[in-house]
Amino acid sequence: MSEGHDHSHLSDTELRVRSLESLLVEKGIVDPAALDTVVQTYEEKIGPQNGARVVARAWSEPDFKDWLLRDASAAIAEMGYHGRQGEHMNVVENTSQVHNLVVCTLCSCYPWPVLGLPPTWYKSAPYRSRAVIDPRGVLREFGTEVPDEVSVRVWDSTAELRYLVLPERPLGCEGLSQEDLAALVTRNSMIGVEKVAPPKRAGAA
Amino acid sequence: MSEGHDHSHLSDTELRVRSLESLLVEKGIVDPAALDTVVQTYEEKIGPQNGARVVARAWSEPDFKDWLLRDASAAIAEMGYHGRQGEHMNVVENTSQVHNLVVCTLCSCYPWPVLGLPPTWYKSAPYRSRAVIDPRGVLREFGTEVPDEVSVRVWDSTAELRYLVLPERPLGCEGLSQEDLAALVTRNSMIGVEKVAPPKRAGAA
Amino acid sequence: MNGAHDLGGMHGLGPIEWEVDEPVFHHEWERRILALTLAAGAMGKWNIDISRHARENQPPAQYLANSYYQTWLVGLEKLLLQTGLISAGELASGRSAGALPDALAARVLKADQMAAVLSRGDQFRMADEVAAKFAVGESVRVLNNHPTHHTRAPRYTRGHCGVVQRDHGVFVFADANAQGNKLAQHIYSVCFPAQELWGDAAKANDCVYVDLWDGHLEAAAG
Amino acid sequence: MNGAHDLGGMHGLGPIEWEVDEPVFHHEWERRILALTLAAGAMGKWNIDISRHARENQPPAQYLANSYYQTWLVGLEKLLLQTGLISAGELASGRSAGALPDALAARVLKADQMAAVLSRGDQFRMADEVAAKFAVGESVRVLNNHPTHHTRAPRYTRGHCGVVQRDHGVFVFADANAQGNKLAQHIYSVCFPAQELWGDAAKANDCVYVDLWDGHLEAAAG
Repeated sequence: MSEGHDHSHLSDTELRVRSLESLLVEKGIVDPAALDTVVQTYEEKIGPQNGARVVARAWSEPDFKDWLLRDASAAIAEMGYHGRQGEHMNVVENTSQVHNLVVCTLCSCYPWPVLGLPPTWYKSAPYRSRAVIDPRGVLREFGTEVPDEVSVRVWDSTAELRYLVLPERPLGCEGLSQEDLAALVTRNSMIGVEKVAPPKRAGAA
Repeated sequence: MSEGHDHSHLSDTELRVRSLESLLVEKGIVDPAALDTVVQTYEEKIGPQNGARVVARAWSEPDFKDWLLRDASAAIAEMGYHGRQGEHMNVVENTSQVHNLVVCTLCSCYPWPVLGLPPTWYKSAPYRSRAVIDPRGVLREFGTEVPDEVSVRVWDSTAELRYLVLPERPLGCEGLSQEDLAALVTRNSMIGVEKVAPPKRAGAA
Repeated sequence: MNGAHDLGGMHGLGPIEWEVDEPVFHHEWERRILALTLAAGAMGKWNIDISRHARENQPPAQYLANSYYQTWLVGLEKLLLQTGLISAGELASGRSAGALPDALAARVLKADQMAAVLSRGDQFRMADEVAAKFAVGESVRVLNNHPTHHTRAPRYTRGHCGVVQRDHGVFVFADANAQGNKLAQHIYSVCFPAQELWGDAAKANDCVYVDLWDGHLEAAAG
Repeated sequence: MNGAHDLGGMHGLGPIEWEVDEPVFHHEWERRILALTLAAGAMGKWNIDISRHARENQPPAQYLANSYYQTWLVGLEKLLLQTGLISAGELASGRSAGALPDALAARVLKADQMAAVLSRGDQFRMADEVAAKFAVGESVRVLNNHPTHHTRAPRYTRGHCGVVQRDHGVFVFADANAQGNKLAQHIYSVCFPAQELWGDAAKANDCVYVDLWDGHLEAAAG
């Protein structure tokens, strides 16, 4: 397929969506202000910064971490993160012996309240097909090398349970505030395709 | 996809094929007369009439039928049918207890010397996907009802063995010549998606 | 259904194309279809499993060629038509041929209600007291069924054995929910050794955890 | 490879569209690509399994959208490029950038040779004396392997048990042949009860026969 074809296909889609929206508004099935609320919620309010704060707190407070691993939904809700596509949360912990990776092979389930909407690659056929059969190959594509002696655990989100990876706390974080720690935590590390890099030292190249 | 898109796609294909043919001829990789030989062979010379003659003979000559079921390649070659995509033949017999159906789920293998080139439906994803998991549903789509007590045997042509179904000889064929019998035998009956219908009696509506 | 959506273990789909600093949306229409889907879903005419099935039940070539949000569009159009919220004529023209009945109009979410609904989420747990069919530590086999309807047991698990690692409690059974039937069943996190699923080429210490319902499982010899 | 070509057991592909009195070809270009494929194949630069792999190893959305002969075209272009018979520039321009070396030119089939080649066919049996690993009547299990290369063990048979119904003798092993390695192995017709493959929804007296090589099988408990 040529680029040209792809573009015309996309703009067909655009026209279909516009036409559908104007029909649903005219017919009164949707309220335009409610549509804006949805977009604002997921574009501006909810994103991986939420999950990063959960991780930073778990790194800092052993009791919170215990709670998080035992009853993730409650521990996360206590921080104010809850709602659609995060009703039933599970947190899985990376250690020196275990590396966790999250996928949804059947659609693209993802923990919205803590990570926001999923990135395109997470929803793509290449990731969904290979994460379960070749997780180490997938990790390598993200630049993450997992040693042979470390177990890779893949979590396929087939039900209404949603998974968040608690990455390993990197070295060199002594004395960092939870806010500083949260700034180190990437979305990809909470899906499990990468590790959290140590903080850059002031003055280092 | 609109009809228009589909047509332009097909004519892209046409242009690609023409361009490839003129390149291969110019470069001397193919001989134009040899190309015509291929087309004539499969469009004019080889077709299901070959298989029909094999079936009619098996219905008429018990010794030939025994040979055919024991060593199909040799028995069929003796009738002058052999060559590409029919090097290693197997004939499977329909009886009152067994109904056979042939498919190639992985590509579209088919016994060319006895049936010619496969029809489009045989090569299509709907047939290839369903013949092994829902053979009775497939048969029903061809108007063929197989009673519950009859076993359906599906032959998936995964190797270089090629399958021909020997359909049941219908009632009312007494006194018919092999040529008349062959005229009753359809391509579809030798794939196994239908049965051979009895001859229409002279004077019947 | 054994559809193109059931991607686990498929080959040939190419490299993972990740983008640095990817925006939340790439096109305005993506914002709109997300919002339309959540807003129309609030009418309560379908549940999440009916909606998943509407998306996955596309011709496979189309499913694989569509982007994620294109599939949402296909799904939403289908659901609106199936439930009679809109007619084929309305979809084709983009113009309303008649107002919504009052009973339905009353269910339309306003902006503040929408915020509350998103923040509350849905409820998939069921209060029913249902005995667990399997215990943590027990070996189970995924039933080798190939239903044409929606199922959340991926094809790559069928017939394979794993160990129940956790009992998540009682939830609505997705496979039946997609057909409008509410059945209460336990969901288990089942751990499958990678070699059990994929053969000796997989690494001995890797595994795949899949959330499966009672209806997907049978006891296996330990 | 677990590709889109491995269609056995997939759902959602629609009704079977059969045509009364279907012509052998629907378009002139179908005649041409059939003839070009057979003629170019006669150069001996690839075997049938390499050629099957070239066809099946397409992006799945493309494989499913293409017609049979469109897939032949994709396959032939790929094989001609891979083997260096033509260059990418030649393919793009449709013009030859240089004559064929004499050694190759000598292999080009003339019309009368072509007729003989079609009528003779190919030889897939091998003369090697190889002991059969399995006997007729023996229970076998298809290895649960998921190679990324060409394989003729369909995914729906993997891990399943059947009975050897016939030993077809010694043939070249397709999975290795697709990689240019000639291994001699027995092929068996293995009978799988439909319920073993598809579960209880299948009929108890139906079965599927699949031709499999020694390299696909292991002994199973009877």
